[in-house]
Amino acid sequence: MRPVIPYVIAALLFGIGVYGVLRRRHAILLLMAVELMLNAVNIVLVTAATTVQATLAAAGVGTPYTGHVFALFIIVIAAAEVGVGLAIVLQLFRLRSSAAVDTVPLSDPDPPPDAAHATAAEPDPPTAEAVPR
Amino acid sequence: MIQTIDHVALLPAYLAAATAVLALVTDLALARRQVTVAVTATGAAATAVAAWVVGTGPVRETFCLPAAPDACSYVADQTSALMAVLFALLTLGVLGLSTGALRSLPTGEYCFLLAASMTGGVALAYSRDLITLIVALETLTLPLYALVGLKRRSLASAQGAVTLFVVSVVATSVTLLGAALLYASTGVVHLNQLAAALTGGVPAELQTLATVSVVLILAGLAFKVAAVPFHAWAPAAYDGAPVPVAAYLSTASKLGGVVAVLYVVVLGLRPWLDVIGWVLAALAIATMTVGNLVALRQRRVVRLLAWSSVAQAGYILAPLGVFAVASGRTDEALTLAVTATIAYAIFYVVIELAAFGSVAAMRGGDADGGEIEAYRGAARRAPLVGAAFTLALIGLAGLPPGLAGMFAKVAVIRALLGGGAGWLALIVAINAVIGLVYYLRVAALLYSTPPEPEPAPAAVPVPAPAPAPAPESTRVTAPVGGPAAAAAAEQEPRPGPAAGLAVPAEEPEGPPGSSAVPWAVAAALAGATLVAIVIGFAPQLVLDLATLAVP
Amino acid sequence: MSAGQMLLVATLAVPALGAAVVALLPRRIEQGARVTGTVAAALAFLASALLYLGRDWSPMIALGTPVQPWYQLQLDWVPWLNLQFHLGVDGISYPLVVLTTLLTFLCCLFTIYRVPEGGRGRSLVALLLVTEVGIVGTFLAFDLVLFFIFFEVVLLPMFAIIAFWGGERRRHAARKFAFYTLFGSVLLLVGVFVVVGSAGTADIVALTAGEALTRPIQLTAFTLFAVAFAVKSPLWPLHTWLPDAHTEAPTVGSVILAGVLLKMGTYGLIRIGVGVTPEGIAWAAPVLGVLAVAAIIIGALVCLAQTELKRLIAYSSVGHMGFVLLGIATLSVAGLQAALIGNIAHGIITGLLFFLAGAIKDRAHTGELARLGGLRENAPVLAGLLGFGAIASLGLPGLAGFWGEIFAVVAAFQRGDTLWVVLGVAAAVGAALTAAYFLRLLRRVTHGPAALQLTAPGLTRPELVAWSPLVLLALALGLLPALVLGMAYDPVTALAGVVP
Amino acid sequence: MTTHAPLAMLLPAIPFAAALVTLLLPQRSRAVAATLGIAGAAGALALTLVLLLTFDQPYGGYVELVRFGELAVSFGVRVDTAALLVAVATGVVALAVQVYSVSYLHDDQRYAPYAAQVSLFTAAMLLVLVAGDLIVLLVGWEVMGICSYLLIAHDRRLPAAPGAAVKAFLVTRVGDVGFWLGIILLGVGAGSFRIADVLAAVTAGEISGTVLTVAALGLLAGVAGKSAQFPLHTWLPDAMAGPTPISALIHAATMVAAGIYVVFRLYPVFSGATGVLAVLGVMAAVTMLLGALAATAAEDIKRVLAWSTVSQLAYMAGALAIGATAAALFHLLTHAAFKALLFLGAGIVIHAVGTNLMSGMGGLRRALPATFWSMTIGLAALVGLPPLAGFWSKDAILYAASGTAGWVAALVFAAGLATVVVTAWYATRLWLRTFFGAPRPSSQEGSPLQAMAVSGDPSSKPVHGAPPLMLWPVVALAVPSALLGFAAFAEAFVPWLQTPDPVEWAGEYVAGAQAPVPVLAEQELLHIGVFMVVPVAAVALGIVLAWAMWRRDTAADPARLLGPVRPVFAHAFYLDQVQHAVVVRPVTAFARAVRRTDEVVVDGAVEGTGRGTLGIGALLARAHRGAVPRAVAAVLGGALLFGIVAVTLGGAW
Repeated sequence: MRPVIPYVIAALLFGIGVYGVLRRRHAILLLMAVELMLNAVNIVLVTAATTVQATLAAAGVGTPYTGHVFALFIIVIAAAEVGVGLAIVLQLFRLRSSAAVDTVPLSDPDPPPDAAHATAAEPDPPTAEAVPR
Repeated sequence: MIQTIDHVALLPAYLAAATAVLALVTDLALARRQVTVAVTATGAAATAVAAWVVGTGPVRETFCLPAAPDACSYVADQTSALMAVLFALLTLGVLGLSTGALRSLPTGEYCFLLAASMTGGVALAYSRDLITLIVALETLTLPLYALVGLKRRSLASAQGAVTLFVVSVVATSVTLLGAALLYASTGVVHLNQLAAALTGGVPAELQTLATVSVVLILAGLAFKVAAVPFHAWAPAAYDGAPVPVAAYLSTASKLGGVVAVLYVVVLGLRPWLDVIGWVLAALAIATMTVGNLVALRQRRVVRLLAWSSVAQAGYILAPLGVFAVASGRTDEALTLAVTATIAYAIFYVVIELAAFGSVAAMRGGDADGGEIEAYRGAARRAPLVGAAFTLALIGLAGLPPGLAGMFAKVAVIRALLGGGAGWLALIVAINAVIGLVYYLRVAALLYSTPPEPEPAPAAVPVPAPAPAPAPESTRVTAPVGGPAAAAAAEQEPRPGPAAGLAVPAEEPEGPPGSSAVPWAVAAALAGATLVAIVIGFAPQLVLDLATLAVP
Repeated sequence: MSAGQMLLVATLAVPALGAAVVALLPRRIEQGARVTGTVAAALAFLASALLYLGRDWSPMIALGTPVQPWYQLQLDWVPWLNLQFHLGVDGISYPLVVLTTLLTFLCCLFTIYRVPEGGRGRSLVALLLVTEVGIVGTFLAFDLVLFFIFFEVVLLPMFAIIAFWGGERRRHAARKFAFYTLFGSVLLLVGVFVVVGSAGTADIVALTAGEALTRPIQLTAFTLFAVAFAVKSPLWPLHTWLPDAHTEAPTVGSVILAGVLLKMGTYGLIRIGVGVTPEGIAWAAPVLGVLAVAAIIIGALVCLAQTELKRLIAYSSVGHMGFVLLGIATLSVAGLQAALIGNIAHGIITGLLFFLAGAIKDRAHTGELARLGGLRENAPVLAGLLGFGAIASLGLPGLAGFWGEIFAVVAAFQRGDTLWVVLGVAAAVGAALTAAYFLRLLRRVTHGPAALQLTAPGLTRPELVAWSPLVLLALALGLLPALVLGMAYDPVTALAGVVP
Repeated sequence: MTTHAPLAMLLPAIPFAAALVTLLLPQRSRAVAATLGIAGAAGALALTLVLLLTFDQPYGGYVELVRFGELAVSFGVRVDTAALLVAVATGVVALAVQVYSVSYLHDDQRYAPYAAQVSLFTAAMLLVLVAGDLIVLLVGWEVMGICSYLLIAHDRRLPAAPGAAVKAFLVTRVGDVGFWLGIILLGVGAGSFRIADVLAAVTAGEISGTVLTVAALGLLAGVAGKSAQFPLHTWLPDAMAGPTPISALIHAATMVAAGIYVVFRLYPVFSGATGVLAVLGVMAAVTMLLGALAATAAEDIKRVLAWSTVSQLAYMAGALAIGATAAALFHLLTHAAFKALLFLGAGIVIHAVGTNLMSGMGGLRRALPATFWSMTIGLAALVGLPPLAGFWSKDAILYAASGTAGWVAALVFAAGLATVVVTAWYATRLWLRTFFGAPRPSSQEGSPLQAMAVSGDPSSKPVHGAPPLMLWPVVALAVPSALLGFAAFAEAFVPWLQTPDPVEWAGEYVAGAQAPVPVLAEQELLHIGVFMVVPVAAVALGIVLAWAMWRRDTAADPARLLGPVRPVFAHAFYLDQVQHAVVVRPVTAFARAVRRTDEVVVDGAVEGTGRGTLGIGALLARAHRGAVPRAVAAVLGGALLFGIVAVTLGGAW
């Protein structure tokens, strides 16, 4: 019989993660939400591994640990991402003294005469939403 | 019992990793820029050679499951060899382009990150199961976050890095969720086992779960290829990054995405082509169209190239769209489509490298891409680099002087019509026309009359326009190089890279302080353009490689 | 490599090398570069003319394939795309090749002495040579994919010529030309691979003979070909790029554009439309006929209301190509022959007209008919030549333009049923309208009191040298149409035999 | 039996060669151009006479020019007596005009192109006369049209000349559309363009019914255009803007007669087609009266003669309509002679007086005696006073009309008789106003007459006596105007004018083949009998009327007595304005409308797609203007969307 509860937990966790990613303005908190999503995946993997192990053990074929290994890898990936991510967010914070994700524009701002090098310290923190270009 | 590991198969991966470590150690020990770059370059070259040598040998498999010896995680066959060589050569090319930018970037970290990313790429080429594939993909992408954000004190660079990082992390989590659910529904991770499991059919109650998982994996991989709707990160990341890193993003990173999609689709989801066929077709159409349309409005060069590379990703995925049609799912049609995809990818990376190379050579130093308007008349000051850039742009548009680009598009159309997806071929054709609009705008701008040197303070890093030749007509100076150079370039092989070295002597040097094109950048650009011209004249070479490399 | 094959390659290679050499000469040698370019063009003309000698005198229609090239050169280039470097020449394509090389040679010669504003003469000569490679390649290609490649080679050099040496709105006109023509040629590409996909080969000689293509394939392929070639030889609704491109192009650009670029469309329609997809063109012939006659009538009417000299001549091309397309639409031997000689005649006469229009515009600095007038007062020879060109273009019997027009109408009548007779009558009325607007042009430009003084009204020697071959050819073709039709009779009869 | 086909082919070649050589000459060499022109005309005339004298029966010869499918076009000749006679007339008039022009245009420095164009015209006319192939006939036909266009616009000083030239060419070109269709229908029907084959096919009935009728009507349209018959006659009076010798050659003797000649040559086509001859008859009747009446009120001497030509051509058309082909051709020959004479005479008068308007002339009989006497003969021939040429030919037509059954013949006879009266009237008016009464000072001062009037001495010779080179051709032409009528008495002459029976020699002639003697439809040309009194009475009536009106006030214009009708006649029933309103203005308006739609709709669509694509691009670009959360939302949303669609639709297709 397939375990249902862990899948439900994983689904909920992933939902919360997604909600966190979409709502949170601060980069670090957004990172945490992503970690939640990754851990949800881990849960799915571990439960799936046990069910596979059960079916395979019955059939006598021995490759039981794929799921677990996959979970380990995901943990490693998450760790690496957090490491690099924090460094980048820090750099942004140092430059913009704000790590708000929604102030990072996707398309090029109106090219002020000298768009090449933004001055180091921005005198006034940018308003919540840059004037729509 | 200890699993036997075939170290010869792993040699390219070892060499790549070794390059990364060596780069770090040399920088630590000697801290001299040329040496670090030289070490990384030799490492990349060695990886390429090793991958080629291993590729020519018999198919080597290692890290196989004890129970099922054919399900192996690491397979060194012809496909992997081609992809690994491509990754290595691209890294070498980007390294060549970076000598200009390295004046203001930490060389050690830069070379290490680049080599690490190359290792990820090489590992990806050889991976045959979902875990190795995703991990290799992450190894390829992680260094890029740092590389994009490497420009100190540049807000755009930091913002680009954050954009890339956030979107990439979310996409990876989506992929991982897909992989996990797929593992949950099929119980296997190796691609060939997955194919076997799917032919057998997934138990009924898990059918929807499996379908969703497959789609989620494709969505995650589509992020890597920057396919619409997962593309929004590309323009900001490319523009913020230093030009060579943007080159790497648009070539190697995109190639990684394509390789991942190819392995998953062709090796893993072969029986379920009908399920994912339309996904690929929809992705391709959306990517082509949105990429081309938005590129029309861009005012900065690198952003334009970013959008154009989004559109080109659409063209690469287009042949895979043929799976949406029943007649496209036969073996013969599949080989046609995959060959076309690989061939287009190869043509694309070579021309894209030439394009970014030209931008790097023209802008020189560590400047960013800058406004398109700043390139007005640039081909007069630097005729050879101008000609290379025009040739690259026309190649991306797919028109004759850029024969490579044209044969790429012809191959795509041939594959689509071979598989019976005529409507998709028409969409590709229309997109080619839209594409020409912005490529031609930039190419024509290069040869138009340069602006009178108004006293604008803008530190136009491009060497100041040479003293205007005697205006022989009321119009402002005539195009010095003349578009003929571009047309002529198509006719006869370019003079050896050496000649393309510094800007030709007779071109009087601009005011002091403007840097001549460093020899490595010129060499990389000349090499890329030469390769583009050779494969333009003899596309069969690429097509043969691609046919061999069908997984 | 027989002598014939050497000539085939030479006709393509010489201009290509010429262009490369001219482009790579150091910038100091301006005049010298242009002269070398002209020498290359002359050699290309010579090679193309010699093509006629090399043909074997065996009976023209050998058994088997209806396409019987005099000799051909076949090398594998890209097997994956069924692409072979397959060149050949026969009675249909030979006159067009010689016309191309002649016009390019005259243009290069003209550019030696007069470089239009906007760029250096050497780049213009190099671009003209590259355009020549593209056009001659299209006429010589006997492989569908190769045909497409050469079809596209022409696009960028011509864009550059218009965009850099053109008139006021040259950028817009050049862009419009480039995108419209590319739209046509990408449809051609799709059509080509619809055919190659189902037939397995791209060799025109084999495709024309074989029954490899089923009817639905032929219909879809022909629709794509029809749109592509309709854009190129402007068939009425798809013609709006022509007036802008011709008006804004420099003189030599307009001559090449009107002289031979339009013929790639009609030649393609004959060689590929009729040859490879006969059922397709048979099915679409009435629609093609109606649009052709619409082109004749509307072209003539628009010219009647035109106010600018070069734009009027450009629109006259729409009318004349209407006659050629009507000839093709009848799908009879007489119709196809009328189309072929109509092509050559239009190339020569409109080439001459654009040379003259350019000369007038250079001297009077305006093309507006309202401000021109009384040309024969102060530039009698130029006025005389413009009169000759206009009269030849309105299809005066005895000059080259007449044969194409009347035998297109004859072919329409020969088809017999009411639609074609009505089309024939409408075309004849169109010919009368053509006479109306050309005479109105002459009255506005040459007759009447001298409106404005011209700079250097006299004709310079190079101008006369560049134009005299065209005048002589217009007269010679008028008196002896067999010059073109003699060699075209057998291949056209064979080709018309293929049509169901 | 020697056939001179190659020689006949040479006939058009001589003047053509002269034309080409003169064109290549630099403009200044007047003498060489003149001699070449005269030599060309003389050569052609000599060759025609040789051919005529050595002629024994019709022959033809063909050289294939080009083959379109199974239809071949061959440069061929088909010579018979009729062709040669008209060729003689053309040669004579051309020679006279070349000689006359030398002195008439003595002050024109562009004489070389003028002479070349006249030679080219002569070549084209001869080509039409001897052409054995319909397409070659069309070549000659249209080259004549373009020569008339070039020559009308020759005179730089006249502002109206270019407009008249364009009008002349376009009106004939409209007619030629019908001509094209006629020729094509016949050619396609007969499977060959050779006249012999076409006529054989028509008589054998291969082409019949509606096709033949439409073809005949088409040819008729072309003939109406070229021979200035109603409704396409409006261009001839305006063509008088050209130099007078040109009016004499082209617009009196040869080109306008070519239409009649073509009907004569292709007569089986017209007789075979039902109802076409009736149409021709009606057209002729209308044109006769229209031309004559318009001539009565014309003020310019050349316009009077132009309208007279229109009405005389209508006579010939009428004759053809009732089957009297010989009479028509006979009248064509006599008309060529006396109308050329009148025009050249008018040229001398204008040269002397300095104006075209008759109001500026008067009392010139003493000033220009030779011109006066020759023009008197001309006018008398025009009117049809016995024993001059005009009387015999016009009488033949009227007699034939009276003799033939059918309403068409009756209509032609009635119109003919009425026209005789009106012709007599305006001819006498012209005669009296030009040569009699007191010399009236012309409006332009400085004219020689001015001098004469001022000095009050009518006898003092005006400065401009008629120069010999202009006088001799006029006098020479007076001879045939007077004596050509008697040729009708020579029994050898009449068969020459007959149309050879088409069936007899339908087959072409290979040199040396024995050709059967053609059976002639017996048309006797001449009759002496009581009927001759009727036309003579009509002439007398016309002359007396005109003389009476003139005598009341010798200085004023007898036309003033026409009262309210005068302006109508002067504007030729306002047909010119009608044609402008009905044809010219609507076409130009339609052209402007088509141009606007073409630029706004078709071009608009193209530019619109361009702008539309840019617009969509801008829209999408704005959508990407958000911040990073929007990108993340796109990734997750995209994955969700694809998942839902995949699950719901599944691998449906």
